[in-house]
Amino acid sequence: MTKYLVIAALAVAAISLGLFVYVTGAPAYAGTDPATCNNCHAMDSQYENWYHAGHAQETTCVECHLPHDNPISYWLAKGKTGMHDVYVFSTGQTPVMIRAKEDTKQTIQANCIRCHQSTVEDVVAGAQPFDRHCWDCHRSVAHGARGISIVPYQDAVLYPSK
Amino acid sequence: FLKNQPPQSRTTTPPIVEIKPMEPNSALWGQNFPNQWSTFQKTKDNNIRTTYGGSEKFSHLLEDPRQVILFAGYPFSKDYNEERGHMNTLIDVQATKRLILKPGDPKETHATCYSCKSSDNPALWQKLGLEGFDAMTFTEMTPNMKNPIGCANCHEAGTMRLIVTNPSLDNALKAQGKDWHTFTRQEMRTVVCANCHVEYYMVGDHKVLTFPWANGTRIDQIVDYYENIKFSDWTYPGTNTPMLKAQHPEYEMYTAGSTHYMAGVACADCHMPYVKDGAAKFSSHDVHSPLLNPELACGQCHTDTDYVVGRVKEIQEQVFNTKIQAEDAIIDAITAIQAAASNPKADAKLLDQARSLHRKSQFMWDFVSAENSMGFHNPEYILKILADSTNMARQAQMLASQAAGDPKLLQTGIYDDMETKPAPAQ
Amino acid sequence: FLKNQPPQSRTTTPPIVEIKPMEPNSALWGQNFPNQWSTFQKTKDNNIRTTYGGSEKFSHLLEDPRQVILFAGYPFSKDYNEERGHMNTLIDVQATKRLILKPGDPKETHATCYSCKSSDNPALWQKLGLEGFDAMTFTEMTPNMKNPIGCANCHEAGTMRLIVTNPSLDNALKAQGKDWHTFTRQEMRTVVCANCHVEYYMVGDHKVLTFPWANGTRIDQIVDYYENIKFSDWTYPGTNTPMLKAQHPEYEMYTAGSTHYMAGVACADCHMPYVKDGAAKFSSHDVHSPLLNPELACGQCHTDTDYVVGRVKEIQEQVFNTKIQAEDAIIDAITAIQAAASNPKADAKLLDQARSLHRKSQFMWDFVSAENSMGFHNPEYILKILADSTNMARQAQMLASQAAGDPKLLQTGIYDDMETKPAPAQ
Ligand code: HEC
Ligand code: HEC
Ligand code: HEC
Ligand code: HEC
Ligand code: HEC
Ligand code: HEC
Ligand code: HEC
Ligand code: HEC
Ligand code: HEC
Ligand code: HEC
Ligand code: HEC
Ligand code: HEC
Ligand code: HEC
Ligand code: HEC
Ligand SMILES: [Ca+2]
Ligand SMILES: [Ca+2]
Repeated sequence: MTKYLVIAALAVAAISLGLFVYVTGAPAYAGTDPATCNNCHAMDSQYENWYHAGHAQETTCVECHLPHDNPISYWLAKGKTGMHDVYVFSTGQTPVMIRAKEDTKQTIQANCIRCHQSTVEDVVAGAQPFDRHCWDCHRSVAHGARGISIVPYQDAVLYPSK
Repeated sequence: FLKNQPPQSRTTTPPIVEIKPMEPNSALWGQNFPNQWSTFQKTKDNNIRTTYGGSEKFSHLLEDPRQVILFAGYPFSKDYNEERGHMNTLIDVQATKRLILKPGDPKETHATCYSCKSSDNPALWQKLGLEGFDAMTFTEMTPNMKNPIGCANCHEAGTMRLIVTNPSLDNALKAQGKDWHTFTRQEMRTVVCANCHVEYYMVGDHKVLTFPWANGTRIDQIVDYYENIKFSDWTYPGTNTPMLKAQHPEYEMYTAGSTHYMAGVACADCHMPYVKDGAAKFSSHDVHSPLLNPELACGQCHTDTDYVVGRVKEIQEQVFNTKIQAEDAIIDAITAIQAAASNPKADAKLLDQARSLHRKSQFMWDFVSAENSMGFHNPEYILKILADSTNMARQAQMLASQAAGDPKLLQTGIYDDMETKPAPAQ
Repeated sequence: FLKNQPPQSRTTTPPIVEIKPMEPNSALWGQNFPNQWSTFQKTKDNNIRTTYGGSEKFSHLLEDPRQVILFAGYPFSKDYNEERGHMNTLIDVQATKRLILKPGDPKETHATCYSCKSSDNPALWQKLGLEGFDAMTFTEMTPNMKNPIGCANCHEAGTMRLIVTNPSLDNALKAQGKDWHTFTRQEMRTVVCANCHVEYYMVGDHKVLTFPWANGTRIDQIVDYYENIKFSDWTYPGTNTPMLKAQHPEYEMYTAGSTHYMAGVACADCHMPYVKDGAAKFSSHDVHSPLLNPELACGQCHTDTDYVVGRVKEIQEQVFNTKIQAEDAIIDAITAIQAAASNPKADAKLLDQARSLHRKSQFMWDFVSAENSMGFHNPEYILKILADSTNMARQAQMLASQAAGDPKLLQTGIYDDMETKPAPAQ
């Protein structure tokens, strides 16, 4: 049973990957260059804020937003989210406020810990699960101030004042 | 497909039609800026109500009959409604029963009441001057009032920059040694609202519109200001208290060290959030309660919109309850002072002290009640004002009882004990 | 960057020494966890003062002599100091003049006062049971008190998970139908403080430590609780009011819908921020005012630390001023009730109503005053409580005057008029 599921999953992955590459017509999307994400102005503010936050030097979008435990899940996720983004965008369904989905948050959290293990393992370890997001506290670490920003994210163009 | 995206439209260029300075007709401006114009027009028909605000024109007097008592002897006891969107200004100002239009009546309403209601004003102020405008009666001015609020109330034609259009605001800032021309863009996103959303009074026979800001815009500074010039709006029946009426002090309240103001947030950030039209982004000119579109109004800064909206609910409930307590205390005080005043043997000096506390206490309550965010604009400041107001009202009642030497005047909970609650005056 | 990190101190594996359950000696735990132990020891010598808090043991009675009047007839009028770090508990509890150690004195202090002062307690509670522990006198218990607060008050040996160690907290949660074993890790980062930073009272001759939470932990629910069981801590001299004393209700205040609590922030986030030893992070166990290290305590969540610290200043000032006003009102009321009570002709029923308002009003004020953040933990809630407290105090004074039929009892500003302010009682 599970065998078929795996095959099915791989099939889906293959198709979606293919579709993704085809639709966007940009092999660039197979890459990791943040500028590629920013081709899409839906990603403007995240790009802007990432660019000015602490991680820009060291860390690309996919370092946080795609799983890095093994290549399969990496490419599966890249195909899935990539397809999703392109679909939503090109069909004009871009939501009022873009928010990270729950599984996205899990992916991100895993990546925070992946890179910062030596820093956080003592506090993440413990008899009870570590049940909060790193960015509950590090609210400005990835995309500029979070929950406390005094500059609306989405209008770097119209609203450069602060 | 990324290539065939609509180009990022720069809303400020190029103008299709030339707009002459202070053009009253917003539709003309609208040809250059269709997005702003179409959203602006929505302010006409909004009618959704929120718990304490929103755009439905309900009566505050029916909602809370205590206010009929508190405004007794003043037109606000006849008619006082929830405010609506910017395009309803003329309809609403002309419909209110607060107007006194009988020609020759010494109290006849002046054109001053049109000051914040029409885009025709900037041109008229230039032509007639502030005093000339206000000297006219309401009825005389009516024919000139062809447009409700419009672009010309906030923008400079051509550059489209935000400007101070109300001469009274210009004067009030000057009185504080400030010059709005030096303000930053972010500051103007708040100051432009101060053209209207402020406490005001009228000076002299010509009823010249003036903001009481010479000492500053904090509540104690405004109270001092009125004390020094011994101004009063009306005399309270039976108590003979010289009263003060407060009006929509959103600007004074918000800028008094509120969380958001201190954090550099402007009125327009919450009430005119940026919205997308395809690729274009522009400020929504459909100005109304942010609780009707919190994802846009708050979501740009707060990732958890439900959390912050929940906070608003808690803050407003707490302020509402405290406000009602202040009203009950003031009504108790009024009843006591009336009794003492009708007692010939009452000590005049103590009675005057009671009146002076009644005056201050009710103005401070009104400063919160007439403010339209039910506390959200500055919760801590507002709760402190209500605490002081209630404390003063209780002391006013004590003084009245001392003046009359009669402890029976110390009865409390008078409003709750009323069999039938008062209806709006005729 | 990631490679050349200093070696990591692994707190989880492997323990250098085995810690037996409820081990009172923190130094032993410290061998496994040197970082936590070394920061914990700093709580001994902290002595920096902040505007309203900090770690200097100043006298609240000298700072604000009004409290000498408010606590008249109760040990708190003799000695009431600012609290210090966790390692000073035994020194401070044994030094306070509030203790009554005369053997056989019916009021002799019980061991209950040690409940929140020592890491020896968990073992003792297990051995003696809660009632057995509290039944002993303070003097009898003293020889068992070898350690101040320590690891065993918050942690389970071995797993190091946060646990409820105080049986009274366990009971109080059960009374609300809650089981702390089901709480999440983030919840425990707040609940663990509730082992001690809570309002409490003592039940029966054995003085059993109890938290008044059966109806809930909001102020009105706690007031109801005490009303129903007609509990009182002492009787106020001259007024004969059955009084209630409030104690450090940090937990109740903070969790009553405060901004931070609603946002999922825990006590430990601000009071035990992570600090780094090389690259490794651990929780600072040097628990004190976050205003002494705001960069760590607030800085990760609030990018603009100066802004938030400035807000604290404003919030605390406003709460402080409002608190003093409540004290003045209560003192005025007390004076009036005393006069009325000494008047044989006074109406007993009205007088009792006055007393009941005095009782509530002062408890509500004390709930704010005994809370240690000077309002910051929950500004709006706290200002509302003070508004109610002042309102009640004024009404208490009015009732006293009505009872005595004497308006002269309505004098206000009595404390300010005092020539010499009261000094701490002997
Ligand atoms: C074709 C335009 C486009 C490109 C290119 C694009 N995005 Fe997006 N992205 C979108 C849109 C539209 C959404 C909103 C989807 C939604 O909320 O359902 C979105 C949502 C997201 C989200 C939040 C929703 C979620 O999945 O949790 C993340 C994270 C994200 N994108 C990351 C990226 C990264 C990383 C890249 C580059 C590898 C990228 N995007 C490239 C358009 C794009
Ligand atoms: C690909 C590896 C990687 C990932 C994934 C990553 N980081 Fe980092 N992080 C780094 C590096 C490298 C630095 C040092 C950058 C610098 O100091 O300029 C850094 C710096 C930081 C800092 C200190 C500097 C600052 O900006 O405040 C914090 C805090 C931090 N990261 C938290 C996080 C959190 C939270 C996440 C997940 C949301 C995360 N990191 C994800 C590699 C990573
Ligand atoms: C250091 C880790 C890190 C990097 C690098 C990073 N992100 Fe994120 N991303 C996050 C975190 C954390 C969130 C916030 C999730 C939340 O708040 O719920 C987030 C959220 C988002 C969202 C959801 C919308 C929002 O703003 O919450 C989008 C879209 C997004 N990121 C896109 C990008 C793009 C595009 C890049 C590269 C330019 C990028 N991210 C780089 C960690 C990162
Ligand atoms: C941080 C966001 C925020 C800022 C900044 C702000 N407001 Fe508000 N405003 C609100 C909220 C929330 C309400 C409550 C709406 C309700 O109760 O439905 C409100 C209510 C109002 C109302 C009544 C709206 C109604 O529903 O009737 C007016 C008028 C108003 N604000 C004007 C202003 C002015 C003028 C300024 C600047 C001096 C300002 N606001 C700044 C959020 C804000
Ligand atoms: C020219 C005067 C003037 C200016 C300038 C002005 N307002 Fe108003 N505003 C009014 C009047 C008058 C009303 C009430 C209209 C009515 O009820 O007929 C009003 C109503 C409102 C309402 C209530 C709308 C509703 O649906 O309940 C909000 C919110 C508001 N204004 C916010 C603002 C903000 C924010 C600014 C600045 C960006 C601003 N106003 C600038 C005069 C003005
Ligand atoms: C300094 C500007 C200003 C002046 C002068 C002014 N108003 Fe207003 N008016 C406002 C604002 C702002 C609102 C919306 C906020 C509110 O209703 O509290 C408003 C709302 C109103 C409303 C609708 C809500 C209600 O109260 O029923 C009426 C009617 C009204 N005004 C009548 C008048 C009259 C009559 C006068 C003269 C006595 C007057 N206004 C003078 C600014 C002003
Ligand atoms: C109540 C005040 C007010 C009125 C009336 C008003 N505006 Fe605005 N307008 C603003 C504010 C505030 C901004 C934001 C300016 C900034 O961010 O610098 C703005 C911005 C704009 C912009 C700049 C682009 C954008 O959307 O941010 C344009 C164009 C504009 N308004 C056109 C108009 C037109 C056309 C009208 C009449 C239909 C109008 N405005 C009426 C307050 C007003
Ligand atoms: C332009 C940015 C911005 C906008 C828009 C904004 N806020 Fe805030 N908000 C802030 C900042 C900055 C703070 C200060 C607290 C902090 O530093 O985290 C804050 C704090 C708050 C708080 C906590 C303070 C308190 O009293 O509990 C609440 C609640 C809140 N905002 C609600 C709202 C609501 C509701 C809206 C929309 C009507 C809104 N905010 C719009 C930036 C913003
Ligand atoms: C959002 C941050 C924050 C949270 C969460 C918080 N506090 Fe505080 N706490 C403060 C600040 C700020 C002060 C004021 C310190 C001062 O005045 O010097 C304070 C003061 C105190 C004090 C007095 C400290 C002194 O200087 O004497 C105690 C005790 C205390 N808090 C305990 C708690 C407890 C117990 C909890 C959880 C129930 C808690 N706090 C939650 C920020 C916080
Ligand atoms: C076992 C009882 C107990 C527990 C558990 C406890 N405290 Fe305390 N705490 C005290 C006592 C007692 C004092 C006063 C010590 C003194 O003054 O001698 C105190 C003092 C403090 C102070 C004031 C320190 C200073 O320097 O002024 C702070 C802040 C504080 N505690 C916060 C917390 C926080 C946060 C927690 C939970 C993480 C906590 N406490 C858990 C009993 C406890
Ligand atoms: C439920 C836990 C608890 C109990 C029971 C308790 N305390 Fe405390 N005690 C605390 C906490 C928490 C603090 C620190 C906060 C404060 O001082 O308000 C403290 C502080 C103190 C202090 C130092 C500050 C001051 O007030 O001078 C003394 C002394 C003290 N307690 C004595 C006593 C005495 C005597 C008793 C018995 C009547 C007692 N405690 C019972 C928790 C408790
Ligand atoms: C309760 C708040 C909180 C949470 C949750 C939290 N951190 Fe931190 N973190 C801090 C504080 C405070 C510091 C500052 C320590 C210092 O500088 O001494 C810090 C420091 C760091 C640093 C070092 C930054 C530097 O400047 O070198 C990194 C990296 C980091 N955290 C990553 C994470 C990761 C990854 C997570 C999630 C597993 C996380 N944090 C969760 C509060 C938090
Ligand atoms: C006042 C309560 C309190 C006391 C006393 C206390 N701790 Fe903790 N400790 C905490 C809290 C809260 C945490 C954070 C737990 C979490 O995040 O799940 C913690 C976390 C820890 C951790 C996990 C790693 C870390 O730093 O987050 C260790 C190890 C630890 N404490 C050791 C000790 C030792 C050793 C002592 C005695 C010297 C001690 N603790 C005393 C409250 C306390
Ligand atoms: C774990 C994260 C976290 C920590 C630590 C934290 N805060 Fe906050 N703070 C928040 C959140 C979330 C809000 C709610 C508003 C928002 O969403 O930005 C907030 C709001 C505030 C506000 C605005 C509310 C108001 O009443 O004005 C102030 C001020 C504030 N915090 C001060 C502090 C101070 C001072 C400290 C340190 C003693 C602190 N905070 C620690 C997360 C935190
Ligand atoms: Ca309205
Ligand atoms: Ca202290």
